[in-house]
Amino acid sequence: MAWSRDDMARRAAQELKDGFYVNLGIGIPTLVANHIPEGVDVTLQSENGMLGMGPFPYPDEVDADLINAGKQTITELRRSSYFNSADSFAMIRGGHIDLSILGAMEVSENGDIANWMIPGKMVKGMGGAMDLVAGVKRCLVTMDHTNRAGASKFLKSCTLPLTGQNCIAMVITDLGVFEREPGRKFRVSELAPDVTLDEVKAKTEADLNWE
Amino acid sequence: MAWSRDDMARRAAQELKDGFYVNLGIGIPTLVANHIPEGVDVTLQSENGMLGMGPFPYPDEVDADLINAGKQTITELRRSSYFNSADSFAMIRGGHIDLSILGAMEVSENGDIANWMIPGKMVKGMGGAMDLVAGVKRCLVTMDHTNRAGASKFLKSCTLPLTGQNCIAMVITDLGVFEREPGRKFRVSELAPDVTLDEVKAKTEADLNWE
Amino acid sequence: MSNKVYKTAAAALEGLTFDGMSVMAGGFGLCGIPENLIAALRDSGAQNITAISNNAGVDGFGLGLLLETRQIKKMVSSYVGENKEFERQYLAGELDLEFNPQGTLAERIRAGGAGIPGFYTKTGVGTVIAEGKPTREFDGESYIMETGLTCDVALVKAWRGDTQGNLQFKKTARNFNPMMATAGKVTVVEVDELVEVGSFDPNYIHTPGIFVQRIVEAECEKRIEKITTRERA
Amino acid sequence: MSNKVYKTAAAALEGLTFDGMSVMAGGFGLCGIPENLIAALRDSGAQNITAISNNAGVDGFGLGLLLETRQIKKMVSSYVGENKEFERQYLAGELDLEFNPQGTLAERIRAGGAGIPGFYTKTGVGTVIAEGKPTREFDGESYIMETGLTCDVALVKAWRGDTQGNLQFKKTARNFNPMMATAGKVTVVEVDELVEVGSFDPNYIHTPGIFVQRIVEAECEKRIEKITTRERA
Repeated sequence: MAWSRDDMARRAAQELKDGFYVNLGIGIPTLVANHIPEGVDVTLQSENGMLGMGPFPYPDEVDADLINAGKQTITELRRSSYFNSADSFAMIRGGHIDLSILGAMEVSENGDIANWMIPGKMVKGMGGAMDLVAGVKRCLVTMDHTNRAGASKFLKSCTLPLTGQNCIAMVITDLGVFEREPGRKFRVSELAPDVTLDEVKAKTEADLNWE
Repeated sequence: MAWSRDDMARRAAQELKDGFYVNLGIGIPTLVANHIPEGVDVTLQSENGMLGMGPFPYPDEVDADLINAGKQTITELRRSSYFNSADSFAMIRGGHIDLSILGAMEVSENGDIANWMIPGKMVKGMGGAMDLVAGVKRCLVTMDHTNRAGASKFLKSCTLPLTGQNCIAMVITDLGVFEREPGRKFRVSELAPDVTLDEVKAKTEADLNWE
Repeated sequence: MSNKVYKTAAAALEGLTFDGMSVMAGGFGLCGIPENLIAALRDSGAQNITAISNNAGVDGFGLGLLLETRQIKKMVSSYVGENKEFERQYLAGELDLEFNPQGTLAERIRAGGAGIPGFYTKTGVGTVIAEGKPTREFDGESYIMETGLTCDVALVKAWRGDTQGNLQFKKTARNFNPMMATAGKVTVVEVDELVEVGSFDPNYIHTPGIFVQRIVEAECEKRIEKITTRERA
Repeated sequence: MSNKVYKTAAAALEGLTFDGMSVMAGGFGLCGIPENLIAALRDSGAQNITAISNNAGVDGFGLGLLLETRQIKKMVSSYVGENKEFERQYLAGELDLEFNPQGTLAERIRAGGAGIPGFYTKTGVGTVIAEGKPTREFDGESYIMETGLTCDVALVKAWRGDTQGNLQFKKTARNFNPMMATAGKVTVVEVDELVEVGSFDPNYIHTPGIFVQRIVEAECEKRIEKITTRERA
């Protein structure tokens, strides 16, 4: 049985280590915050200028001057700090964030990622995604293994315009977990329950290390 | 009668305009603060990270955490703000300071300045001087017209290692005031009392516009 | 004594606006945008504006106001997804658009204000963003050069400001505002609250007054794009 | 939960020091220097240190301590005039010295911490500082390229810090400390006062805890180089 979105988020949350500073993208990555393992203390960064992102506010706490990078209203914590966008991306570009968890439209076998643009469609912009994949120490993708048409999103090389090159260290899909060392091929490190290696092979265009 | 150090500072102070942000170097430039014309409100920057430098403290106010760029203890004003050294020099390099008044060992006829190093002597370093002459909107030098040996300090070209090129708009010496428009020669715009043009000519190596 | 304080947003922009001008506007989404100054810029009638702002507002609010009136010729932004009129004009070829990665945009603005005409970054290497840009290797890795950005007028939103132009920002409404304050030939600030000089602890001033030429107190609507809440247990 | 708090300066440096290491030390003159961490670095016995610091302390205080024991191989500074032992070692060729204009030094450190390997500046064009450095024209003006700086260990002095490493600096003791905090592979901070998380207003934190790996509360002498006062009228 393939993993649900929450299963994928739960699996991704296991990559969080105590003391980590983490940036979570929109979609499945946002759900990761609900699955942080007990005893693991992480600080969430929001690239619009905040460390120590708290949960959504109670209705009477909503503050227009306090939003996350997804433009949702949020709250602060005792540890929180605010800073400007240049300082925020200095933090990201400078390699101070331990882990970024992103969604993707495509990931290639050499760790490229495409998640910001579909040519011919209205282009909304890359926001902070290019900075995150270029700067964060370790970038992890959560995505469905195939698109709605059943085609693999884990490709030999990305067909869509890239967000970044050679920057994804781990991919978590509904079928399993795929990891790579720098300069090596991705290997299958975990399969979702009842998912077979053959099923993954059939649904993967990328050339993985299948050992 | 040639100008005294205080006369030179008083003359330099006439270059201050209401609302100016100003950086004053060590020596005669420091004295300028004592001669700010009435009705002219200026804010002094100290490149170690302060705007709105106040006077020396009373003995019981001395604070080791509050010094100027000359490492002297100072005080703050109601308008003061503190910032880090990168922000301080962003302010300087970015052209936000209206006027810098500096001392000099040599100035050349094309506006070069040398004021940080004498080869063969122990070199103490340029501190913030190179940033100031490169970044501040208008740089003005106060210096004696000749050195102790009677040789001109206003030269065809500097003999000492430069602090900056083509950056000095006005030179105030004990003999007078010398101004230039960008790309033009310095011209004599004022003489100290009883100082003759011939005396200035005799003591000046630089080729000035003597009209 | 020189005076930086203006009574209205319109007065604060007087004499500064012209056709073909470049403008920066602070804010992230609708958070921390100079609402009143943007409205005053619209009312000025200036045309063919190049607007540098992380986002393009929404229909009928923020920079959306200037899109409605077609006063914007070009946008430099990182994300513009929330605006149908923007989309229409862009797809019709009526509007020029330059995408910058958000961190690159923020740094370009800081660099412009800091007298740094160019810097190198890894962001965008191997993507369309790198096309046509000089590259250089450092320690065997490839970087692209980005340039500093300045503008004719920077429109900034702060929380509190004093009459000398010293500013404090509130929470995530800080975002692009402090850098933009440094990058305008003229910087105009609207504040929720104008206070007397000496009201701030000098240790905690986010933007020193040197960067601010004009300041106006103005009431903000502070529209929220996505109200997300939780229920009390 | 991970713990950043150490009991002594010596403990805070344990396992971080080694021969040939590069160190940044905050401070301007003797103002805002990490006195206790510098003393602990001396006591660690690490040799052949490259020290990046705006100044070199005075004889017997600040980095002067490490000069006395000849643990410093190279200094990167903007001004070193207050130190006779420094002068002696330098003139004897025992010490390497790289001068950077103060603003260039500050920006190089910020750039290093911000993932910017190089940037262009007007500062030093046409001077010895430009020798051997790449140049580039922007808008017809010549600029020189300077590189980002990082270090093995950054020694930082803050006023107050909380147990998560969030920092506030006091007055002009801020100087180089915040940038250095971003540029160390490991950043160690000494504070006058260690406080509980939540003691600071998040709007007014100068250095977010993400940049701080270790923090120690330690008493400072805070020596003053030049006491200048005025008389009461």
